[in-house]
Amino acid sequence: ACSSGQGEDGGGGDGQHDVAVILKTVSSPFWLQVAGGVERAGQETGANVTIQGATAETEVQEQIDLVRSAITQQVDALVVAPTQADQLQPILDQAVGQDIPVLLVDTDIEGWDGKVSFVGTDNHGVGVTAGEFILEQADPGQVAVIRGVPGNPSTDDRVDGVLETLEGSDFEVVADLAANSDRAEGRAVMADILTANPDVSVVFAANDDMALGALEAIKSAGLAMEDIMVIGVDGTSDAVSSMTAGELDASIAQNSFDMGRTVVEMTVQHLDGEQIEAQVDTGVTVVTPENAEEYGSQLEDQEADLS
Amino acid sequence: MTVTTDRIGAPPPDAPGRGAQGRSRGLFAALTVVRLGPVLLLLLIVAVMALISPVFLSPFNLGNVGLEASVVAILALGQLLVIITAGIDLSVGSVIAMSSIIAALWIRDLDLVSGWLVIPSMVLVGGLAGAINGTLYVKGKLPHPFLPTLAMLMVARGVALLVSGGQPITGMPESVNAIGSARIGQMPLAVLLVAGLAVVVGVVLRRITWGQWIYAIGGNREGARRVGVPVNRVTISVYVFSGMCAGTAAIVVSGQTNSAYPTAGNLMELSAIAAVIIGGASFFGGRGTVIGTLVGALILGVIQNGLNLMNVPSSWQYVALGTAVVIAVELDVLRSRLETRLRTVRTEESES
Amino acid sequence: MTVTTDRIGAPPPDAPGRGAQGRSRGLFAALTVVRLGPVLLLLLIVAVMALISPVFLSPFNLGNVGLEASVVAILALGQLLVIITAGIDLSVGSVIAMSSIIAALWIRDLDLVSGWLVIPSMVLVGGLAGAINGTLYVKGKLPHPFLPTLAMLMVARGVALLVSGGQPITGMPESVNAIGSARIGQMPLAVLLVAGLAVVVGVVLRRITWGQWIYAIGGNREGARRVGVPVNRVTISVYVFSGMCAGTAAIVVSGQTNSAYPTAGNLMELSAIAAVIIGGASFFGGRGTVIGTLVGALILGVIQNGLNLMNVPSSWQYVALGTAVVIAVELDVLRSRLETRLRTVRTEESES
Amino acid sequence: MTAPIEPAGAAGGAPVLEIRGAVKRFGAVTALAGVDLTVGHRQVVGLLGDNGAGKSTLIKAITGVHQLDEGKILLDGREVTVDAPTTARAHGIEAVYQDLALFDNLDVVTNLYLGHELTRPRGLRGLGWLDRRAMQRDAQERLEKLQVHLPDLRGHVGLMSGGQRQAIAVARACAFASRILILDEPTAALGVRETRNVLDTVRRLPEDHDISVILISHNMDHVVQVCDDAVVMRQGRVVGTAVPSPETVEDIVGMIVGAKEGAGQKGRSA
Amino acid sequence: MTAPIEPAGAAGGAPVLEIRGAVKRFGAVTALAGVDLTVGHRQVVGLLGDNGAGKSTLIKAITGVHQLDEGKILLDGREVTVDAPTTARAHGIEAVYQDLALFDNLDVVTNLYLGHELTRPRGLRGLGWLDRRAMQRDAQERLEKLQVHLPDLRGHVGLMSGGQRQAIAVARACAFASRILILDEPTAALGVRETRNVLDTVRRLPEDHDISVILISHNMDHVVQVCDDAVVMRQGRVVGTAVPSPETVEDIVGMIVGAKEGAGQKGRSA
Ligand SMILES: Nc1ncnc2c1ncn2[C@@H]1O[C@H](COP(=O)(O)OP(=O)(O)OP(=O)(O)O)[C@@H](O)[C@H]1O
Ligand SMILES: Nc1ncnc2c1ncn2[C@@H]1O[C@H](COP(=O)(O)OP(=O)(O)OP(=O)(O)O)[C@@H](O)[C@H]1O
Ligand SMILES: [Mg+2]
Ligand SMILES: [Mg+2]
Repeated sequence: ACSSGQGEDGGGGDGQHDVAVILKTVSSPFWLQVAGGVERAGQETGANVTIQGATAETEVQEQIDLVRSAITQQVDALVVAPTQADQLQPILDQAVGQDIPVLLVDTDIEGWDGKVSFVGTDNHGVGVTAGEFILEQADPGQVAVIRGVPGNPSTDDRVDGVLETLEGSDFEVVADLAANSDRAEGRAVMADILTANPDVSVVFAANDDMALGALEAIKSAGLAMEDIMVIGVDGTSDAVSSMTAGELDASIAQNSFDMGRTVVEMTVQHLDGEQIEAQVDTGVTVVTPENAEEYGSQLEDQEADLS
Repeated sequence: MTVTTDRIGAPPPDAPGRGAQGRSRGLFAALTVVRLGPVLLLLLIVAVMALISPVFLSPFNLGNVGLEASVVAILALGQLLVIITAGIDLSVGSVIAMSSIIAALWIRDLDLVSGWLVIPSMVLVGGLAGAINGTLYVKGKLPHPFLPTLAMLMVARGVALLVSGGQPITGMPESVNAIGSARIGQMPLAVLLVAGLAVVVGVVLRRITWGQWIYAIGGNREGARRVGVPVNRVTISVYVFSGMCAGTAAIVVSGQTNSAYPTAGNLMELSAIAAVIIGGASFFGGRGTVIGTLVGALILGVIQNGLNLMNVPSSWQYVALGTAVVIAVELDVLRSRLETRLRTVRTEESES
Repeated sequence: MTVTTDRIGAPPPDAPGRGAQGRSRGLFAALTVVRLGPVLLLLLIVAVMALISPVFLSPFNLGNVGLEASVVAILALGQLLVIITAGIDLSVGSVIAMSSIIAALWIRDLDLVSGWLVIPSMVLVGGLAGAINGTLYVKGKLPHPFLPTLAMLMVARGVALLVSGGQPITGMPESVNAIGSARIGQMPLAVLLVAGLAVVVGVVLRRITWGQWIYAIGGNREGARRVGVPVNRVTISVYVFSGMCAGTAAIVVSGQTNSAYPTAGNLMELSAIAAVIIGGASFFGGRGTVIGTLVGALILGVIQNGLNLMNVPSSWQYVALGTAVVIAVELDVLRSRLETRLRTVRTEESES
Repeated sequence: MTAPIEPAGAAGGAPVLEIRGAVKRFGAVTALAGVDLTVGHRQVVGLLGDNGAGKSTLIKAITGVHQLDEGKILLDGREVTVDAPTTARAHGIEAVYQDLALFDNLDVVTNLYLGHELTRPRGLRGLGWLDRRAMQRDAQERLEKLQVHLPDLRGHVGLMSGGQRQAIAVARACAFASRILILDEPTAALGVRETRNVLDTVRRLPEDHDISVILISHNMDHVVQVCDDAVVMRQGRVVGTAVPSPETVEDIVGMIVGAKEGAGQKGRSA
Repeated sequence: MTAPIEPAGAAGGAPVLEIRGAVKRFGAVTALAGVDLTVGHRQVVGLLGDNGAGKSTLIKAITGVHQLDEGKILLDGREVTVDAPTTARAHGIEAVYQDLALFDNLDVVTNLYLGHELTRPRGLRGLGWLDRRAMQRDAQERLEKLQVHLPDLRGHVGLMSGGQRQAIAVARACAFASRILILDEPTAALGVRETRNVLDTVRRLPEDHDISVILISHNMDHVVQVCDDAVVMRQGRVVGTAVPSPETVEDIVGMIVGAKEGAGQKGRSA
């Protein structure tokens, strides 16, 4: 695939590769990290990278439209983080049909062989990691889990991973509620959980925002931070500072920066005719108060500035 | 003196004023252009987009625009009828999810060979949801359809999540996929579907008694009751129709994605309502046209597509889309004022 | 024969009917209870919740309910004024995000010691957004406030994302956190804030000329213009006030989460509007009360809290919340019919 | 309520419409406190009374807009339940309401035919194709009879003058009544000539189309000109009846304002 | 428009209000095609004409509801621009509109005082505390003068009878006019007694409160009873003036319906 030459964004003419990166959204810390990695790789490889995302993680239709307009612009390659795996497949098939190679990042479309490669960690694995962390670090007791937007596969998979890992253990899941990935709702839901189950000792939230909200609820209920273990996901800088302050107990980070960087590097390699792997697991990092400072310092310069 | 329809001071319809013939003809032309109404607005926006992005006018991209606007357009056509009766239907977005999921499950679990049955099923489920909306509002004597349709927004989403277990259902019959993605030449099938639906709605509104009743109810609900319009039945019917449109939109969405998923259609109700209002309908009922509604949906689609083509980042997209909507409607306000002005001037001309 | 206010056939206000004294007294009592109106409804729902969940009535949980309902209640009080003028303000949810982010940034970047300045800043930014809404609608002569406020919904969210770079800003001044989470006894400060705001809105609506004008505009906009009400100014003022309420809600949200984040307030406008409508206001304007609105917000809060206490899974929550809203409003419809019925019966009694 | 009230308007032909003991309460207001009324075949009955006497409420009960709390409605001697305007219309009753019930967003022709649309094929009600041309033609004729100036039959009624609006409402009711025509102050906003035409029409209708008319009016001249019988209400009750003529006008006015009370007179209650 | 039109209503005192060459077009409809009108000090001028003649449009131009396309408005000989109802009110002009402009969702007292609220402290307009008690007392008095029966002063106006509503609108305008009172068919829905009271009020107002009155009416009796001068409009033009008296009624009606044309007569145009 080569550029059509009619694009006005000047990519094709000077022999650069036009790579369109379409993330789920670019309005949350996690995706900004991915975007940071993408940008870095863009600078390093000299590819002409555009980053876009839907207005929210649930807007499948918007993402489809974005892919479609990338096809219209005849980009050289597409990197997509599918909001809903199966829903993106038809439009991605169209891209492949137009000889535009597609690489997936963060979320795989299982069983789809149109893709060149998939780079990421599966969210279920994140949940399993969190579950194992709980089994290791916490004293058996009552567990509460807080989901994201109901029906959002990423956050649901994380929670399911936790629930499966804890099954049959001494931990009893007493509350399983959704807080729409929102910090204030995380607080409200946690407040209600504490009322109904005052003995809850472990809280898993499907992202850091909700975990931080839950912390506020615990604080304002007058409970001691040490008595309740709170775990989030994503390893955002807010989560890191909270851990440094001794509040949050852990955040499972998906190495988002690496994800973004790796996928673009591989895309460029592919466009240059090199052989690349069909799947790369960028792994997870369990961030805890012990390694928080170190992890946090590398975050600083990784984030994209898209405005 | 028993003249009934003498237009006071107006010229005989055939003679365009006697005095300043030339100027009058210019006026006439200007008036004709201005009277294109919302279409004029759309042409303007398209022109701007074409200037900004060279690929915009490529047939393939125009097909894209049509495809992207089609879901909103279908919903908006249903919403139009509802809004003409001074109502609102907030549930359409969730109903897309519910009807596609239920139909998909039904087809899958019954292992029906004839997959096209999924099409009427979606429409049917949508219509059922609409019937519940309408009945709750009318028979339940709720003060405003906001309440039952907001409740349906929640319930339908809940049902979609429940029956699907939160999981998407992948694999749609060929027929559905064709509606969602196939093109005849560069013309997407979905656009033809919208066109067909628009013609039906247009005919009902303009040529059939039922449609006239819809306008009458929006203009004066109590009055309609007094002259014997079956107000309750007509009101329920528009919600049923809006639900059926949501079911139809579900077909397109499922076809575009080859699947049914429980978060489909999220917030689509806002776009649909916006399209109808941008198209000149009034929330207070009694006003609104099919052409306006289609233009409203296309304006949203064209702006969105243009922003995507220009790779505008999503936070800027919010700002740009919001601003563009206001500018577009503001232009239409100016246009219609100009129309009144031109008409008055023309009357004046022809009098002197 | 120049009696002006003789209530035809009505009893003198002091004597509760002469005939069947006992029955009449019973009627009187029933009427008094039924007239509690929306409050009666709330009491009913609270009773049901208390039966289902033993912890529901604990003071701490009631504090939670208050805290959770407070954001919606604040938005709803602003929305109430807008809806009384037959308008709508869709932007409040996004304005929460924009005003909290801008204020937080301003305070952080100017490195101001006196952190409490963030409080007026948020209110100010919210008021500004409202002023833009109102001015666009009134001066821009847009056909309906749906359009400018929908545009603001998008623009404010975009601005929040842009200026924050998508990142939350953690760490709020003590004063803000106090408003969001502190309690006096079990009574959250935020609830007191709501109470204060409610009193202000109530006084304005019932006791001040300006408030009467708001009702007048909703009842008959053109009529209000004719009798010399400054319609434009009053209309703009309600949007400014609604924006300021969004700014105030931003304080509570920021205090609750000790942060400002660009996705805050998402979809809150729907809850706020729902609270107002559940509380008996009319989308067609001219009707609505503060008590009703507070009850509306509390009904939503209580149901949500109850579902959480019972650990109802989220898909069921959608279904349950939707159903509960319809049942609640349906009950109110029945209640108000009963009220009319009782009053008629009482008139009848007193005549015989 | 025990005072003897003579049946009003018993003269002129068999009764087409009878109301017996009609009571209607709106919360604390009793708009009708036991009204009896009889309208004979081909009769024009004037319904008179002060503002707030209950005239409009009574006719709204007849047309099914309101439901009576107590009392009966008899058509041709048979008791009927008029629970909705459609029922009344099915019985051949049409009305011009005081608040007109026009559709401001629709044009004149549509307003005239709403609920009685001419369609092709004729039978189909809601689903038929509108036969606009036929309606337009017919509308033109009817309006010419009333001699109303309308700027444009396709103009929206919302922009018309007060009299133009009223004329449209009157033309509409006159066109479709087949048994009873009810006119609630039909000439209040009409000009001199239009009023004359409407009164002419009312006078001719009973003979020409075999229908009865109830006319509410505050104008004694009009009542004397067209009514066979006058029924006077006050505060929800019938306080008297009279055959209107230049001689009885004085008496009737007396009954209306309460200075003098007629046949079924009764003191003020409450 | 070149036909000689004599200034109407030039009698009785110095002119308070003069309209010169008023033209108002609504799209293709010309509602006013060059109207001149003069209202003298303490004069009651009757504005007559067929339905759709342009009467309401003319008075709406005076009260600032509509803006004239051409023509001038002079108050006490000085040209003024009345670009909004507030301006007219500031000049002491109050009106009862044909469509009343009441607030159905508000009670009687509020309707009476809207835009003229009594507040404490008095000066503050929008921000003052409503002095409900004072308004209630005052309202009671005013309504008693018109002798209207209202079921409850705290009842919503939307539920009142047609005549009750009109009486409220009339009471309102009469209370606040300080220079010119405009009444557009103020007695159309009123009962016999209420009409008498309104006409009495109109007759007394000029002397008692030093104001002028424009009265639109289709009722010749009323015009003869209270008007000093009558101006007849037809199709957007003034077609004649006359001093109304039992003798001239015939002529005036002739001008209205077009059978006979008066002073400033002119053939039908286009
Ligand atoms: N829907 C309603 N709710 C409450 N009160 C009502 C309602 N309709 C009418 N009323 C009251 O009932 C009484 C009778 O009203 P109605 O309209 O029948 O009078 P009317 O005789 O037609 O008077 P008018 O000559 O002024 O038209 C009035 O006092 C009126 O305020
Ligand atoms: N806003 C408007 N838009 C268009 N046409 C209008 C408008 N207002 C009035 N007209 C037209 O202007 C003409 C004059 O109307 P106007 O209301 O002044 O009549 P009028 O003399 O008051 O009649 P009536 O005695 O019936 O009240 C009518 O033909 C009417 O249809
Ligand atoms: Mg009446
Ligand atoms: Mg008029």
